[in-house]
Amino acid sequence: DPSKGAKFQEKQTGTQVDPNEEYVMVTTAVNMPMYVNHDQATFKRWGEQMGVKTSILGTSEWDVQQQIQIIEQVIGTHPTGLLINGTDPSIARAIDKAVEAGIPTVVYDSDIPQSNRHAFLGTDWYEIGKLQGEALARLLNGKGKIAYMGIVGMTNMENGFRGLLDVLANYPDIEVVGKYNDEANVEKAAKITADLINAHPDLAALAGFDSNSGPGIALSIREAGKTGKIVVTTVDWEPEHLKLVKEGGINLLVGQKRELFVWYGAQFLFDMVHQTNRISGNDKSAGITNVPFAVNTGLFTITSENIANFLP
Amino acid sequence: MAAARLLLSAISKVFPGVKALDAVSFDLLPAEIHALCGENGAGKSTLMNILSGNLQPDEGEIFLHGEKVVLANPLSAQNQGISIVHQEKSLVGNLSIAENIFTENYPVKTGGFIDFPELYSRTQKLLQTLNITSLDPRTKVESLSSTRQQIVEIAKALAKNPKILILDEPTAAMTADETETLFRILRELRQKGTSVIYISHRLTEIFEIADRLTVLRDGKYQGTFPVADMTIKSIIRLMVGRDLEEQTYTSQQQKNILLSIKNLCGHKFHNITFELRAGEILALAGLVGAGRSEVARAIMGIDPAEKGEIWVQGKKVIIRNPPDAIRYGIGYVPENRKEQGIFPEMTLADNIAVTSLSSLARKGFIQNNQVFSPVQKLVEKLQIKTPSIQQKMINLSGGNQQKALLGRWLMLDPSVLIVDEPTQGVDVGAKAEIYQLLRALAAKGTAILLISSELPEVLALSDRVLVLYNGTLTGELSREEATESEILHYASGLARHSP
Amino acid sequence: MNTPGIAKLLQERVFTLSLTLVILVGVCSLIWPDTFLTFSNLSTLLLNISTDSVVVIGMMILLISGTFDLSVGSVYALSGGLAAYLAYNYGMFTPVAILVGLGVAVLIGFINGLLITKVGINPLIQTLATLGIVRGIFDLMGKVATLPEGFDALGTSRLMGIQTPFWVMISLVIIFSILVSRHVFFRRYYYIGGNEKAARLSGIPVNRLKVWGFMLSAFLAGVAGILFVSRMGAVPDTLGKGLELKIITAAILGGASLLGGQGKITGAFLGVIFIHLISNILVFARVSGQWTDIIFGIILVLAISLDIFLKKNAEIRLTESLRNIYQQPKP
Amino acid sequence: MNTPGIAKLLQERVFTLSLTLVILVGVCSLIWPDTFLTFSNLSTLLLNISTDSVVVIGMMILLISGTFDLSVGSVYALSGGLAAYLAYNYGMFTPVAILVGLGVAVLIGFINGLLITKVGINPLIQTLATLGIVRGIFDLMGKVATLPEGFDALGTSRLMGIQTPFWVMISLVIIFSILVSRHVFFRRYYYIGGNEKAARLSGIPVNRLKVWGFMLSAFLAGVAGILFVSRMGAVPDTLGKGLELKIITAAILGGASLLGGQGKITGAFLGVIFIHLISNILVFARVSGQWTDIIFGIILVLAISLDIFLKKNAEIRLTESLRNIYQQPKP
Ligand SMILES: Nc1ncnc2c1ncn2[C@@H]1O[C@H](COP(=O)(O)OP(=O)(O)OP(=O)(O)O)[C@@H](O)[C@H]1O
Ligand SMILES: Nc1ncnc2c1ncn2[C@@H]1O[C@H](COP(=O)(O)OP(=O)(O)OP(=O)(O)O)[C@@H](O)[C@H]1O
Ligand SMILES: [Mg+2]
Ligand SMILES: [Mg+2]
Repeated sequence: DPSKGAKFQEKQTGTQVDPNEEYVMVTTAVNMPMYVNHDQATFKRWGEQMGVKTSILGTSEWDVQQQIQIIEQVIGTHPTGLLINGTDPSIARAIDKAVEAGIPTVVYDSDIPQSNRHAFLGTDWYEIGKLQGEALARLLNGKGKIAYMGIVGMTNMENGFRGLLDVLANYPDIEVVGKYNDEANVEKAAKITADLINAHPDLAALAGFDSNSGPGIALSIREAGKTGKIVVTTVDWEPEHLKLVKEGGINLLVGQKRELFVWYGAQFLFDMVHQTNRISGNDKSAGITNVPFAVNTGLFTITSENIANFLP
Repeated sequence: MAAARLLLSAISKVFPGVKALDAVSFDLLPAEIHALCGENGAGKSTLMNILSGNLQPDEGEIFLHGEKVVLANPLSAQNQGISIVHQEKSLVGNLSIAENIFTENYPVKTGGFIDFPELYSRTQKLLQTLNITSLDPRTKVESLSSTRQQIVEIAKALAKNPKILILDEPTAAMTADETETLFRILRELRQKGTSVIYISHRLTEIFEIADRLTVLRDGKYQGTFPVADMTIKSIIRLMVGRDLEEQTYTSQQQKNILLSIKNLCGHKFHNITFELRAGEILALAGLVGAGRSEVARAIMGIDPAEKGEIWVQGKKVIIRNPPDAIRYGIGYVPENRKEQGIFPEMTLADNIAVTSLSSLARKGFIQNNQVFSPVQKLVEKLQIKTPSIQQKMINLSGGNQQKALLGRWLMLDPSVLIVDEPTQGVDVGAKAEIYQLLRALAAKGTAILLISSELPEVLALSDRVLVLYNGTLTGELSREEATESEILHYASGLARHSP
Repeated sequence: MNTPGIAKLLQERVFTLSLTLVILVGVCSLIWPDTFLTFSNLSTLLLNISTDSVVVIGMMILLISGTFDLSVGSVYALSGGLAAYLAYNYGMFTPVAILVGLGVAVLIGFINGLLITKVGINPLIQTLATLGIVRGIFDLMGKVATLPEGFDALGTSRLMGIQTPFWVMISLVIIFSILVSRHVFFRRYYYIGGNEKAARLSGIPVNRLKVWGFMLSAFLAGVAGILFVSRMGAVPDTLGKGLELKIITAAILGGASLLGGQGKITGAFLGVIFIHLISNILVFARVSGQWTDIIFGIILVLAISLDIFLKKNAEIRLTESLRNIYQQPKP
Repeated sequence: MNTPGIAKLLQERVFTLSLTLVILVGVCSLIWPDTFLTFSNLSTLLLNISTDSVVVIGMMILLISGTFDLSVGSVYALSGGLAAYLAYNYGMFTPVAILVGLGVAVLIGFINGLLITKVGINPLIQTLATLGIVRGIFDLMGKVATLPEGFDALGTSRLMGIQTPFWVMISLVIIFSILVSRHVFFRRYYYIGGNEKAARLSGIPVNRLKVWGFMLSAFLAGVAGILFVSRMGAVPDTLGKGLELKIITAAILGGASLLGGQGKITGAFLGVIFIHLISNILVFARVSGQWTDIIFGIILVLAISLDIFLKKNAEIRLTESLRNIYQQPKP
């Protein structure tokens, strides 16, 4: 029965926890280290601390259609709450189905504004691009040839690209030679970088937008003996990225505070279920969601100056 | 009598729906050529497949030199000195002649590298013994004619220096010349002590080459006899269980011209001109490779002609592809059954119905029973031996497959039928039936263009004979004029002569 | 005794696969008695397979004729994306936008077919190139996040509690399984796959039929893409990525062969169900993300081995029972 | 006149592909005289094709024998990842770690081969399942960001200014193109691919050779994976994803056929070069973003059409010159 998922209506305010409460994270590309080491690790840690069950569902490929199907299928199994990775605007309908079924549903990472999700926590990819653009302009003193790469065609990435280009548009001496699709593949990123270095011996900088862009870019720059001569900015802060910053292969990393949006996202679900903060006598019938509507967890940058704090 | 080199005792083999062999025994002496006879589907190939390790018998035992052996796979049969030329082609087109012949026993240098010079010189020698000197051992097999390919198959078997050599219809695609060479080699082998099992539907060959013969009928052993004690008639009686009727010839030729070819030129033929009348059986004779099949392919629009005209029933037509030809009422039974003819994994019914799907269908839809009843009738009429019309084509014996191909066109009833080597691999009984069928078709008014390398067949069937040499017509003979020597004379490209 | 009958049945992939599916569903409904075999779960599952099932029909026909199409995923995306784009950005009347989307799909199929049959480009290379080209065009096109109402209805309206895509799928599967098994036009694809040369000599217009096959496959991919887009009310960026391999796998599971000449539409449909059912079960079993692929792969191999085992056994039993029949003394 | 000689040559994929490549390089070095035909561009191009070229050798052998392996990308990842993992986390002596990595690859190939030949699972399904399973295992394994020194050297040391992976590739390509064209063991794969039934009847141990083929293919994928990891100095998570399709495409470009019996190692190598060269040129031509895929696809189709055109022309000329020879009066 659908009301089972809507326990939060009957539950008394307080922290009395039922160990059978199950919180489910539905994502995609489930094996991506960034997701495993930050999102999934945090989610599990949260579950253990709260004494509730956590499950993680998703395919290993980046497959939005499959994510939609998993959301639709998991609704029928009546989880206590759903924590959904906002991979693509088109998952909105599936989210709405979950909300309709009375399941507290929180979106993390990227927002799905068209949906009726209860809450969103995450960052704005446009900002990620802007931060990289500003750093590049600074490091290049406003002039030089730049190329950038990521997963071409993906909404997140395209937003990031836009942020980058909007900043660079202010610097007439910066020439953007192209946008490249590395398909989140190191070999591809390395190949593109090598070709770029040969086609443009005066290439000044590269910007990367997926986890694998940075390592691939750094590899080819190193092999061309141009480490330090070409400026590299990119995203994520896996051990590999940190090592490269330390060695000088990468100048700047833009990081998301993934731990924060997952932890608090899960906590939001919990708080909805347990009515931790009640606004009215009956929030449900008053049409009130008693957690924040949207939270921007913010970004941070890693450079050679603060790298020491991130290394073990 | 010497002790048997090989003894098969009470071998049985069942396939789904068919008892292919029923307690068959067989013995082979050293240095003899032993013919194996039987109708299509009698179980000859099955028996040889068991002997060459390709199939396992359900019952029965095999003794070599008096010792019981188990031939678990082709390799173990080879190791026992048994080597076979299968009825089905077993060559790889993309490899050279030399590599096809020596696949299992390449001459190698240290480290397993192929000694190509040695490979080619061995091949050259082997081909020489087979009277073929014009072929480069490096030639890819796919560029050879089917006759030449057959010779390569035989060379492949000989290359292993077998003690027992099995030839399953080696001459089906051969003409007199090659057959003669083959027989010479077989005699030499016999001299050297090799035993040969020889399967052929050309019974005259058996009298020419074999010492003894064994007959199978419906998978059952009918006896073994010295050839000297037998006649063609007596063999047929054993094979078929009755005597065959003598066939008589009457021309059914009518006046009206159904097909007229004018100055047709193609890749391998030039200025071909002839007319084909209703009810006529016109033979296109010639040596293998003369380009007869090419002419047929051009008429069918498979490889459209470069120049020339085709007239059907008095109208000039352009034929770009086989559907065009079929629309104009022309049908074609191709020469290479396995490659161009059958759909091996489909049922017999499907194989027969293929040309007449649209006419069998009602509003485009086809019910099985719509197909089954006419097919069933045809299968009975053609006496195709099969447990069911839903049997897979590949499981039919070669001769029965050939009958099914003819049946495919009988269903459609075209006004012109081109048959290219229509009795390849067909047994005497069935051959007679096919002749009867072709004559009956002619009697109905169908015009038949017969391409055949078997001169007796040409002489038995045709009202008129055209002879092709190297792509050009060199002679036209009426039924009365046509004799084997006359046809051969034109076919070898000699100038016209007055008899 | 009826052994030969059952044994013969067991040789049919469609039958063994159904058997395997029934066993799977049976076991699962014992494990999750409250949630698995419910209307809700089954209807969701059927809704989820609807797009794949539509695409697999065309692929099966191509596979029967001995070829395949790697560009279905891109065509699926472009058709759906384009129709939505036209309806949204240019306010084009929904049916027209859909027709344009489908027309483009058919055109792509036509180009594929033409280059493969007339120029003679290898189908793998050709359809792979098309995959890239069409995906590139899709990526260039602006994405749509809201659809006009009429468009929406196509994917979201319900009949007897189940959404339209399911009904479209079920109709197409039934129609095409009848057509492919009974209609002359489609029967010819079996001949082409069985022996292309012989088919040509028997008067079957092989090239023309192949071109039609590619057009049909692209058309059905387009239909599926439009259905999915209208169901989601938005166009995902990665729409249809990787679809080709999933579809070909389903078809081969369902009895097709890369060599051609084999397979049935119902088999392909069961293949799709099989793949989706396993992932559905993995959701129920809460197999955690990282284990999904491993467990899926193992189940796949086990299921196919079971299938082969059933078949082989059937063959042996069939031969044996026939042998017994023969060995009975005849009257 | 030498027309038949040239015409015959033009029928060889290896020759036409080389010709196409030479034309491409020639044109490009005219357009970008300063940057294109430089040591730096060529040597990095060759370095970047090294892993693909090693993998394609095994795939080509499988394709010649009439089958293929979709799991190479995962095996590539697992081999490289495992060797690095063992060397880093357990301080295993580098050569031993590498041997273990390769051993696991060979084992996977063995299992693939066994299930395909003995149980009779369709190679597409089996190797797709393996792809998933092996990828899953790779993903479960911890990733390594730093390699021990010796391990590093394998991929980064240089000889005559070019890094080791290039030399490994070039040696393997030469060795295997000699082996495949001259060695008894490998020549038999052509026979199997050309006519499997006949190969069996000729006593060629078809199954055993196929199993060896899968083992070899997995082994070479492992070698390539280890080379890349040591070159990179780390194990990226998407290592080898999508590799299988790229490799099969390269092999088919290089003259292989999914039906088997055709192809040469040099052809496969040229196929890999071709694919990488085109993307190299696209970067020089400043084709970027979504256009890359589109232009790449179009060039692919054009190049293959050119190749087919050259071949057909050659056939016609061949036939004509033969006819002339025949029509000369014989002495
Ligand atoms: N693999 C098989 N499966 C089922 N039936 C088979 C199989 N092989 C042969 N048969 C059947 O066994 C019988 C004997 O076939 P076989 O090929 O031995 O005949 P044959 O004497 O060689 O005939 P032909 O002269 O036409 O070559 C035939 O009825 C055939 O249909
Ligand atoms: N690999 C091949 N591809 C296409 N056609 C082939 C191939 N091999 C043989 N052929 C054709 O098949 C025909 C059979 O060869 P053959 O030498 O018997 O010529 P033919 O003129 O048809 O002979 P026949 O006079 O016996 O009909 C040849 O004409 C040849 O062109
Ligand atoms: Mg036979
Ligand atoms: Mg001929």
